[in-house]
Amino acid sequence: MSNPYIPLLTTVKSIVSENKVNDIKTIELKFKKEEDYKSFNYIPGQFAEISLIGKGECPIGIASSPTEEGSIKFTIKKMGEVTSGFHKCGIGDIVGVRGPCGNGWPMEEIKGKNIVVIGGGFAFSTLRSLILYVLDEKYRSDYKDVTVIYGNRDSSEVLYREILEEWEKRDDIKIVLTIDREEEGWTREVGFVAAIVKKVAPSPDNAVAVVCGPPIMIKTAVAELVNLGWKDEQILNSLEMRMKCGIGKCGRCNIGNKFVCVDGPVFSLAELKKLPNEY
Amino acid sequence: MSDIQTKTDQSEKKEEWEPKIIAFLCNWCSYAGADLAGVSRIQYPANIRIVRVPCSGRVNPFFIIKSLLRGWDGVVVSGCHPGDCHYISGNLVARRRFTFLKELLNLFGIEPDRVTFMWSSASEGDRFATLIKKATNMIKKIGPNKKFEKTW
Amino acid sequence: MGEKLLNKSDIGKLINELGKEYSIYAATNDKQGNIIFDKIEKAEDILLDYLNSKIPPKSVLFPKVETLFEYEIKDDDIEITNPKDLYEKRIIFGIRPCDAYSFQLFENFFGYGQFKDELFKTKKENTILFGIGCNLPRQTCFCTSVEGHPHKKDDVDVFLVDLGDKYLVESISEKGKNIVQKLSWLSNTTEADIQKAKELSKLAEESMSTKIDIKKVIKIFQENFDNPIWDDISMSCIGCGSCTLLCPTCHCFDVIDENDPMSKKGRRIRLWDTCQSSIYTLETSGHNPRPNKVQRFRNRILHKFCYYPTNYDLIGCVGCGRCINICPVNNDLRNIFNSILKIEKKEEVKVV
Amino acid sequence: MVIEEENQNIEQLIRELARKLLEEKQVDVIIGYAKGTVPLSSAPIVIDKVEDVDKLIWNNLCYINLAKYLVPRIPQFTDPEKGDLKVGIVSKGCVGRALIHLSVEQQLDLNNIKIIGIPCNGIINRKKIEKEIGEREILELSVSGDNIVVKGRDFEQTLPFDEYENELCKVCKVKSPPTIADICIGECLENPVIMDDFTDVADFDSKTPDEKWEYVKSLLEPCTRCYACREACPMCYCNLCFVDQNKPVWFGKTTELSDIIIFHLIRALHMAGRCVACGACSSVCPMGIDLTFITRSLEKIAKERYGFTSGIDPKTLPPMMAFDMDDEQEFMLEED
Repeated sequence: MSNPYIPLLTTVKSIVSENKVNDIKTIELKFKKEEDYKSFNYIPGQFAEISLIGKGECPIGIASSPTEEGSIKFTIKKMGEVTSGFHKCGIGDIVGVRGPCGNGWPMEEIKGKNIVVIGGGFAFSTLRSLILYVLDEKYRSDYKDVTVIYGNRDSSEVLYREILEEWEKRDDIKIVLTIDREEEGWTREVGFVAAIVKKVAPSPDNAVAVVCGPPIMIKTAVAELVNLGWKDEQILNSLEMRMKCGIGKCGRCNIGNKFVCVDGPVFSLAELKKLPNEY
Repeated sequence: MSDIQTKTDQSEKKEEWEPKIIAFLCNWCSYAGADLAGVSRIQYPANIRIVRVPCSGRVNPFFIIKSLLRGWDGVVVSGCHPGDCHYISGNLVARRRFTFLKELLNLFGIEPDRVTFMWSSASEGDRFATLIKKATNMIKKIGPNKKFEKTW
Repeated sequence: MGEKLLNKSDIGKLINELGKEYSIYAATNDKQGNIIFDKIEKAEDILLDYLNSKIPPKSVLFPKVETLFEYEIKDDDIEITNPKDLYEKRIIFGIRPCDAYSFQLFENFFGYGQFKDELFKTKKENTILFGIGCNLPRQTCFCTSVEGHPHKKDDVDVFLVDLGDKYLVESISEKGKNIVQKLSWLSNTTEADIQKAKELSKLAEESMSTKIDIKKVIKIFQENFDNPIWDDISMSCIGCGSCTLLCPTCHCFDVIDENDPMSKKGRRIRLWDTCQSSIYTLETSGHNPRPNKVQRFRNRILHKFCYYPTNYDLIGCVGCGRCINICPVNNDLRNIFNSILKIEKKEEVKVV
Repeated sequence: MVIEEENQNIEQLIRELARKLLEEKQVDVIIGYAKGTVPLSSAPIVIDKVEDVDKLIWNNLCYINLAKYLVPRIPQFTDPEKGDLKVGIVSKGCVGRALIHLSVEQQLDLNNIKIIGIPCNGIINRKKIEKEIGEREILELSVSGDNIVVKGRDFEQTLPFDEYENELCKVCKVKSPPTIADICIGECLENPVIMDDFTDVADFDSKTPDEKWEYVKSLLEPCTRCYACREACPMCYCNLCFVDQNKPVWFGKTTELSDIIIFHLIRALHMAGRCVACGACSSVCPMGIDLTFITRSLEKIAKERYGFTSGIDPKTLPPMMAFDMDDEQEFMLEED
């Protein structure tokens, strides 16, 4: 019998603090057994149930891309009992991982298209995974132009600075950074993500929009896209829901007859419109 | 906490059982009183582990019940004498709370002597030692706290 | 001929014999006199003439608190082990057909999709169900409306019919046949007994006082998610969740870690949870997709009568009537059906 | 007067007053009790039309404390245009007490409420009847004279009302709601003086700790942690109950005995000096757990120590909201 609730064991390889207030950290995990890593096949947009044995378990989006070999990364904000526990972790500590869970971004279906990435706050983690995947040499030719619109509350909250800088050097990706309020020394855009979407006005031709962020940002940004002539099928959202098991058994993450943990977290706007407004 | 407990667990088998008591002492009076007892070299039982709190009014009954649940054999809460509270009325509020807690522990059949409330000021090092001795003896008389043990 | 006869006086003998190989779970009284399914030590403790148990027999295979795995934290490693009681051989004796059907729903749900709940599956595989037909369904029962029957045999391994002073024993599944074969001392049946069982089955069906057109109800539920009627029918609900905890088909659970304060051991457990509680869906960020009672109430009803039929083509209710009996504010499911059925009539009038 | 007649009179009183209030537009809605669909129940109902007045009933199964529908946790009597609605509430003594106590804790505004006072004549102990009848189905329950008549498929049993009344109702001293000027109609008590000797809990008090522990253990063992007691309690209006808190996790959520007992202990602690002794928690418990001993003891402590009875006077602060330099402190450890 294979018990689906038993996690694979990993150890913490590195810890990076991502912001000034130090409540978001990216931890890198290395599987204890090589065969576990081999069996952990994921695509961008999926999540995993990571646990501190003795504290509990929580679902976190996978921030690393399958193209970054050897380990997996999670970006964790300090919120409750478990996430605070992760913030206390040191290198070498044991972390349990179950997954990958969920459907992830439809990487096959969006081949040959322009990709507009719209992200807000620290929900950017699975988008990081997506962008890294698309920019990787192996897959770059499968996808066309990439536009990234990434909003934050203030400049100190911008995640993955190093990698963002690297991307900016490339000419096949356009990066638009924005913060909510003006700040000294900030030379990029200022305003809410929805306003910037309107300003940038990405073209809906042969394109998909990938949206992930807080519920209010999703709502406003998606409305802007629809105004720009985007079709419901072209807009992909990654949703949040409270989860316990991550494998569609514990029942709490249902939106109508769909479970976010197995049928989602990625839903197109067209799919969402068919579901009750309970997310 | 668990380290301390495992250690005492081991000694339990060899020697006479010694209770483990957690003491919540208010910063302004009782903690200073305990300090004075120490500085004046007044002997008092080594069974207590002290948690310093700003005021006895800070002691949520949850602390006391959770301690019992976690296997502590006794709980002591000590604050300033009525009228001496650094925050004027913290200990008076606490007193009402403890009244009900004590009555309810009694109602549920949890030995009321396990939970002790006392007043002790910063200058009463000997009183502190005497009362702790008394509390420890009371708890020794009741025996180990087994009521909340789960099966493992 | 698979049928045999069991005298009521021989129940003790049967239980003792089966008890050698299996742990017997059956309806019995708890300390407050409620009827629950629990492990039986003495055959005398078994209740067979009960209306239905307070806590459904799901508690045997999906207990209120179930260990998912046990762990021990060591210096630089963590040892994880499977729960101990997985392969315990169980017999659930005297289960009602509706509750037996609920196991079918559980298997369906827990075995669905890419990830399967092997814990439940393993336990179920090692369990034999001895069902007893209901000769006198309660007023609140409505199993015939949800594709069930007071004498439904499909979901049990061995089926008993109470013929007064004896039981007609019929083995249904392979597992059941094997076990009945071993009980060689059971006496043979006569045609009259079988005939009587059939009559009882028919009588029981006729005595069902509630009949609901469930197909129609499902259709209306599917179309009326936003109907203001939900506000009315959920008005009196106080959100306690007894209906879900005592429902034989409710399977939602919470997962927590529990540590032994005295050692480095612990276990990850799952507990019954209820969708009627506001924290059930409360996210860490503070966002709650179902913040109000109405939404939670609707979720419970629709989960059984809309989402379940859509996903698995099965009705997520077995018609046991526990929620009707238990509801502290008497928010009767039958009334909900009635008021729901009324909406359509109004709309039809409008169309005309 | 016999119970049956009293019931009829009370029912008539409720309907008359409700009709008057609705006709004179003194209230927008009225919360009351309606007949239940299963024999041992009654259903809370909200009416806003004069025609519906006859749906309101009174019998000895109206065990829900209707004040629950007015606590902030379940906000429902507001209208997008009118704002807060005026609510008439059918009040037996304990409903009135709950409303008054909630106003002391500033959880509701009594000015939006009309208390329809009725002289409650006791609630039947459902669990005791179920136990008595056992595994036979009850099809009908009625009160005839001073007896409860239980009918089933092939039996009829007459039980004396006195014996099958809730323990709390037997000793209840506040059958009608205390009067508050301007908002009460119907039968209310003017300045009630509560005399209670608590003889019913004396027996329990004399037990040893171990006996009490055993009693509590066997009483609470069936608890499934459904929290029906909490949800039915008008005083439980916290947005997040202590058992649901997870920062930190205070107490376990399992159904192991120690966790169950701790839940009930802390809930009792939170009810201290606030419980209005309505008995709703015991009546709604699906597992038939009778929490009367907690309710009564809480009343006793508040009364004997601080002379306080909850929900009588909207101007007196409950013991846990106040303090006094001269409070008794005999439980404090002192030197010999």
